[in-house]
Amino acid sequence: MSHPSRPGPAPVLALEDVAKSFGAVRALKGVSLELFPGEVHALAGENGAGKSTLIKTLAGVHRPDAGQVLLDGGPVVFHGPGDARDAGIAVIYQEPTLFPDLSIAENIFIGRQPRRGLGRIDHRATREATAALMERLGVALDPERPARGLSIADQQIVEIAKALSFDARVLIMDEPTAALTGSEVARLFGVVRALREQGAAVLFISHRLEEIFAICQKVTTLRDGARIASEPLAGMTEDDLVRRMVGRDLDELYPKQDVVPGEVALSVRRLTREGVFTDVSFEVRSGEIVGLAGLVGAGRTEVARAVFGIDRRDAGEVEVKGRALTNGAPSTAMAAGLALVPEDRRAQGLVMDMSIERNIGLTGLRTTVRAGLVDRGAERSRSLDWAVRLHVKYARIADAVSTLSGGNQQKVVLAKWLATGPEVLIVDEPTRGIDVGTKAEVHRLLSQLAADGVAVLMISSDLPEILGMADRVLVMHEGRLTAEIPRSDATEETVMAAATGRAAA
Amino acid sequence: MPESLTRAIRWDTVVGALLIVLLLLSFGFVDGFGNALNLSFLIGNTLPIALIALPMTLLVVSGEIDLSVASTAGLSGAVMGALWNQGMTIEAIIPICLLLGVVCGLVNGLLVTRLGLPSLAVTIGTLAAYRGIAQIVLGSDAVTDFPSQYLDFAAGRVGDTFLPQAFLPFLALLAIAVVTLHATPFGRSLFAVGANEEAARFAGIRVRRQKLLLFTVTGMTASLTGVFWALHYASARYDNATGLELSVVAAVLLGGIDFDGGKGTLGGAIAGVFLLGALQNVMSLKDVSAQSQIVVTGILLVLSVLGPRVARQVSAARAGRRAASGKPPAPARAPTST
Amino acid sequence: GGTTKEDVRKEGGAAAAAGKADPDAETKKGLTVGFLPKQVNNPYFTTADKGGQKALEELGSSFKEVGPSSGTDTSGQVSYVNTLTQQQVDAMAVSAQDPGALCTALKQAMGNGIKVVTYDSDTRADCRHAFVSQASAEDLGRTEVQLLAEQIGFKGKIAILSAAQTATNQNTWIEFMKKELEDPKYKDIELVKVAYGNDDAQQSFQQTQGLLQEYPDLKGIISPTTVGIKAAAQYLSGSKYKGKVKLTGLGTPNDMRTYVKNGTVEAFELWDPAALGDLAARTAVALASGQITGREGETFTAGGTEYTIGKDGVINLGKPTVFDAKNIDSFDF
Amino acid sequence: MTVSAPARPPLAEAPKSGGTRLADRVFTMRELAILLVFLVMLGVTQAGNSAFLSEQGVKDLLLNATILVLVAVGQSLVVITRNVDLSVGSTLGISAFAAGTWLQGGGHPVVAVLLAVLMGTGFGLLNGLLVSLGQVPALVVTLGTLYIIRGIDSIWVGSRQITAADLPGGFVDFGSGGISAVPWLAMIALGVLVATAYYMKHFVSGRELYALGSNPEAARLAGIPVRKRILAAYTFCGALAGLAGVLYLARFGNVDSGTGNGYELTVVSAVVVGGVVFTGGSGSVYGAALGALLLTSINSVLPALGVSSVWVLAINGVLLLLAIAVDRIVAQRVATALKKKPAHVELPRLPQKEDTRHA
Ligand SMILES: Nc1ncnc2c1ncn2[C@@H]1O[C@H](COP(=O)(O)OP(=O)(O)OP(=O)(O)O)[C@@H](O)[C@H]1O
Ligand SMILES: Nc1ncnc2c1ncn2[C@@H]1O[C@H](COP(=O)(O)OP(=O)(O)OP(=O)(O)O)[C@@H](O)[C@H]1O
Ligand SMILES: [Mg+2]
Ligand SMILES: [Mg+2]
Repeated sequence: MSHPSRPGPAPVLALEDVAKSFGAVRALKGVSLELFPGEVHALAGENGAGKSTLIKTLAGVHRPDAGQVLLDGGPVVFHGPGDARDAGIAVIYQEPTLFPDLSIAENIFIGRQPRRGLGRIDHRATREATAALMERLGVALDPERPARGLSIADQQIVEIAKALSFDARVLIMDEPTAALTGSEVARLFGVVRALREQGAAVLFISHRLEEIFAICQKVTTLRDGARIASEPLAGMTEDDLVRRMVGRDLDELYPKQDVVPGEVALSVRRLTREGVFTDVSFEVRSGEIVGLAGLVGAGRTEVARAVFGIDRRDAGEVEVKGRALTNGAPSTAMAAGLALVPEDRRAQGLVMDMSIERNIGLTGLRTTVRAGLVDRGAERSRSLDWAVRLHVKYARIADAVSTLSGGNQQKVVLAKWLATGPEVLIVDEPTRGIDVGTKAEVHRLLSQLAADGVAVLMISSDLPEILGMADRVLVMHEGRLTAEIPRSDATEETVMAAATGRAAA
Repeated sequence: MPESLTRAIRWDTVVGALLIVLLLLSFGFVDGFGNALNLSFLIGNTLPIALIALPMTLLVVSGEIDLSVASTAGLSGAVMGALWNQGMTIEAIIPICLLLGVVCGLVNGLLVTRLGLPSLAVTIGTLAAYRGIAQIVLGSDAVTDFPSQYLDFAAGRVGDTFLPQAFLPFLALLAIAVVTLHATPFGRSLFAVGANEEAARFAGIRVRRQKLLLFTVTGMTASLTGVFWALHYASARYDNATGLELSVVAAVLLGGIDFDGGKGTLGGAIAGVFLLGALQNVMSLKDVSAQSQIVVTGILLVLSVLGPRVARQVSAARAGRRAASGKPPAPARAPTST
Repeated sequence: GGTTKEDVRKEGGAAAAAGKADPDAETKKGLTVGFLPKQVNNPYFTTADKGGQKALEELGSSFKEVGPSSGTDTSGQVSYVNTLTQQQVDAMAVSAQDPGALCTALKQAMGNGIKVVTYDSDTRADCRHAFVSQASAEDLGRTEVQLLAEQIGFKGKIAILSAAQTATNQNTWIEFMKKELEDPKYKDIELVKVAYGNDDAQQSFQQTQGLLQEYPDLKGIISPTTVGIKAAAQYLSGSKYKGKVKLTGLGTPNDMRTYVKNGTVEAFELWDPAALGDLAARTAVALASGQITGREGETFTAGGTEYTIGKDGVINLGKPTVFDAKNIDSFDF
Repeated sequence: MTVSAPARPPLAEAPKSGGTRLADRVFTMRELAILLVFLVMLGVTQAGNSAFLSEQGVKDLLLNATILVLVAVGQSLVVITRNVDLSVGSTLGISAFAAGTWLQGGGHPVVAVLLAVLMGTGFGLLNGLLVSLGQVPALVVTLGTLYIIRGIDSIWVGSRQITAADLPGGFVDFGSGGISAVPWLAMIALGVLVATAYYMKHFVSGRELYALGSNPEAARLAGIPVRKRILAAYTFCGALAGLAGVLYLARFGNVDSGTGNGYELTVVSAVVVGGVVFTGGSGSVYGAALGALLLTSINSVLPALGVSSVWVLAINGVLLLLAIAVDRIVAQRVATALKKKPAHVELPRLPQKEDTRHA
């Protein structure tokens, strides 16, 4: 027993002096952690601090190099995720792990479907159980729909539903809210509270500190793979927490600089993509940061894709600095000075098996050229430059991006696009999964870019971020622009009203 | 995985090294291997595979495959024979054949990029279709009476050396292919396309156009190979080069090109081609039966994927041990404040 | 002004045979003769090559066999010609997959002093010294028509199931079959179709089915290929056409025994492949010993029979044997 | 309940209305497309040649398809797991010869069948072990075993062959016999097909094959025994190739060292035409079987229509392309239908934060 002195219930699940290395990278250096029933425990730390690695160790994905995992006080060895699951541990991983070809119901119950005679699957019961879970989460996803094509947020919902379906003793969630908007988060927290009251132990990771304070009782902070502290949250302030994570005081989170907008840089007129969004018109001026808000599935990402030319538009025009863009041609959009930081970094932003250097270099293949050949020197210095500016934490620039932590991967995506020196920058959930320290960094960077005359369109589900950074807020609801709110009038209430269609134009 | 990138690099050097070792051993210990005639035959017979392997490597790196190459070669040979029988001049026929190859490649490419069909399925279809058209075009004819200066070029050697005359143009093509794949923006973007097509599209790479281009070039190279084949063997028949696609695929796989796309080097692919060619030559000289040669080819293929895998596990284990030994003693547990 | 077929024709070809024959020269011993069949592991060629091996042992020379494992791997066959050249055999007996493709390699071999005999399937005449033909193409073609005509009473529709469309020997036989059919005694017989089964059991099967569906009143099928006739017989014996549609052609007694006994097939023919190999071996030795050079009109004795070299260096084995229920049990190949 | 949201329609009901049927259609429509192509083809041929669908004609069609259907069913399982088995042709050949040797020596036919299946199982197991334990690309490994098994087969068989004369008469008769137009062999294939399809839809391990083909990494995280499942798929595929081998022997009454040569491309074509996607996770065994039926029937249709053999290959290729293109277009239609239909059954009116707090 790790704490014979402590009264009260024993920890359900604990880590004792766990160490884990990947090659030369020491992701965990002797970390201990205890999870108690009826308690929501937060895990905080910068990007790359080792949070996900810790979780994967608890879940049996990684085997610790040293130290051990304790279940109900006794040491256990999980040979795979299946063992952890059988021990009553449910995990939501940082990146959604769905089966695109299977229905949502099957995704949730794969391997554990209700059976009827002779071990046959009871499809009807599976469907009904899924519908019940969706009801519990307050989301009306069709259980029979294949998971392919679900938005990141919907994927995350399915992951949550899957974890809930276990009725597990221990629920571990790695940034479950990163892609969710306020209302879904609220709904999720309701469910988590209920679980806690039923005696489950919950481990929760988020880079949104207010969420940690909203539902957690205890927090463990990690820095560079080492545990800094494990303490109750009661009485702590956000600044205390940040100091433990970062080791210093935090810069201002929304360092918005005031600028005088210049001329129109991006002009979108009557853009329509049938069945997805209709009649979307707006302008972004040089020096301006325009926020694009809306609920999950409102169509913001789709608009950005169509503007950039990933998807073909059915009607409407897009102009960058007065130059009309060809329909469905990202390369001409890039040539015109447009850049899009996509929302799904794994699928759209990065080539996971490629090095950091080459991933950043990918957008510059046409510019870092000498005599028709790739100029490797220029490519490397361009990549290094941006990796350093964005504080990407890596061992070698030639390492594959798949070895980076989630937040650092996100930084590589940003680097890749900022390196093109865009005149119009569209960022879709730019700080998803990025720690507070770096978030401030990214915000300052966006602010600086705007001050330098770049027109920025920022899509974000993080309402405070929109409110803190945008000069103007556009709001979408069910595929239409429903409001345009100047910075002075933008509040949580006005934006939410427009986003839910209550103040529909 | 970081290892998978280095794996490709390591494996192609392994194949290259194997090839050199095999050549050295054969020069030393296999009667009849080292003489100019045998070497010229070895190279000459391997050239068609090597030629097609060039664009095939690029195609596979970009995540696609073309199984119709042998049929395209056969078709271009058949058309060459038929037009020759019609009395056209050979100088006019060859460009027509190359053009035909372009069309064949274009058809594959359009079906894959416009309709979004899997290239494996499409090219299995065109494999049959092109061969069938060849059969319609030339029927049971075997055309053999091509002009001797062309035949001599395709079968002849440079002076008294072992180098076939056709080898020099091949080297030029090889150089072009290597530079294209490994040093131009186009080639570099192919790796991205193969590994993650969507991310490549988001990075402004014209995926469909690139693939179309690759299929077209593959078609053209295949028809060039068909022309070379007909001249080299002085025989144009509709079934020329049947089954060549499997040899190309096997050799390219052996060279460490990953069929999931995004990995591999041209050097490895070509080393793979010549390793298989040389091995078969040596085995024949050593009176190893055709059946046993098949087994050896198979074992080599299996080893080519298991080998790097085992090597990786060994090196990972070693790295793990290194990391473990370099670790400071576990720190005393930090006191928990609660 | 490029090069056309016409220009090439004017250049003319070169003759292969050179030197002078000495019919009385002693038969050399200790020679090595390499056999290169179209495909190793093919029962027909194995029987033939065994015949060659036996003859060579008798003559005090040695035998070796190399060859590709696929019957369509022309480039493989070319490299085996090269292999034999490298191994400096004294003579080689080749059954060519392609009349033209092997020429360069064979000429290289002849240039290195190796005698080249083709058997079963020829190359161009200038690429070898002599060709040992299994039977005269004319005999084969005509007798097959005669066999079938008798079985169907000189009346009704017939079809041919051949191998590949490019198979040279098949095509020659089919030409002679057509010539034979021009004879007025066949005026009631109509050749409706030539189908190609590509020497593949399944395809030959389906081609046979197709013939019967297209011509429900078909009376007979000639299949001048051992694979084709076997597949057609197997299909017929399992269908309602058994015994009603007559089948003949070229087959081996072992393959066809069941079908002759169960009444699917009345009679078919074939030369003795072992005898073919035997003659090829003896011709190769005679060439290597300088008894012949491959010129028309030269004669030599092999296994007690005297053979005369015909036009273009062709040597004929003799007439094929007809197999039927009465005699089939006395053959085993 | 934490939340009450009266504005929303009852969820349990919603899927049954539109969703179930739509999702089912996604899977059945692709097969329907192939079936349609197939029926049209038969219709046209029948119109051109009335003997085509006679009793003998139907029997021939079914017999021709049997062997390919069996191998394609096995192959589709492997392809669904995002792998491929190129060695099926070699396995078929060697199993057929093994069974033939046994029968030739006077063995019992039932034992011969078991022997062939066992042999196929063995080679399937070998492939499965190499692929799943080594975690190496299936394409390369099975191309390797294709050569290895083929080589072993040729060395073992040499120039020997087994002909109908060497086999018990009953065995050969069984190969072409049946109840009126339905051959015994086709019944065996149908039995295997239906059982496999039922298993794939209604058993957990069957669904897990789809899951791990759809996303191998997620399958691992979900605790699915990935290696075991892949091993099982390969073993089953090998076993069916073995069974197909012995049926081949019964059907054609003839095996030699070349039997099954080049069969892998035919099988792969059948599976692909049948709508089983090469990137794994989708498709059905019924589709694969239909693909096999379509492919073999093309070879019967053309001769029956009197099309010259010269044209057969080209038409074959074009039809193959047509079949995949039609399938693709249907699939795209379905995808568009899916996209038009939002993921959310109905966008819920989201309750205010206060509503959720009271939980
Ligand atoms: N598979 C891997 N191979 C190599 N290095 C890895 C691997 N997984 C994680 N790492 C490294 O381990 C360290 C910890 O990563 P981890 O994913 O646990 O961070 P994190 O705290 O979850 O960060 P984030 O908040 O960005 O998700 C990082 O330096 C990362 O690069
Ligand atoms: N690739 C896709 N294929 C099919 N449907 C999609 C795809 N991407 C998004 N959708 C669906 O389209 C609708 C609009 O999604 P979109 O991602 O544009 O919304 P959003 O406002 O950006 O929300 P989010 O916060 O999820 O990014 C959603 O219902 C989503 O499920
Ligand atoms: Mg993480
Ligand atoms: Mg979005």
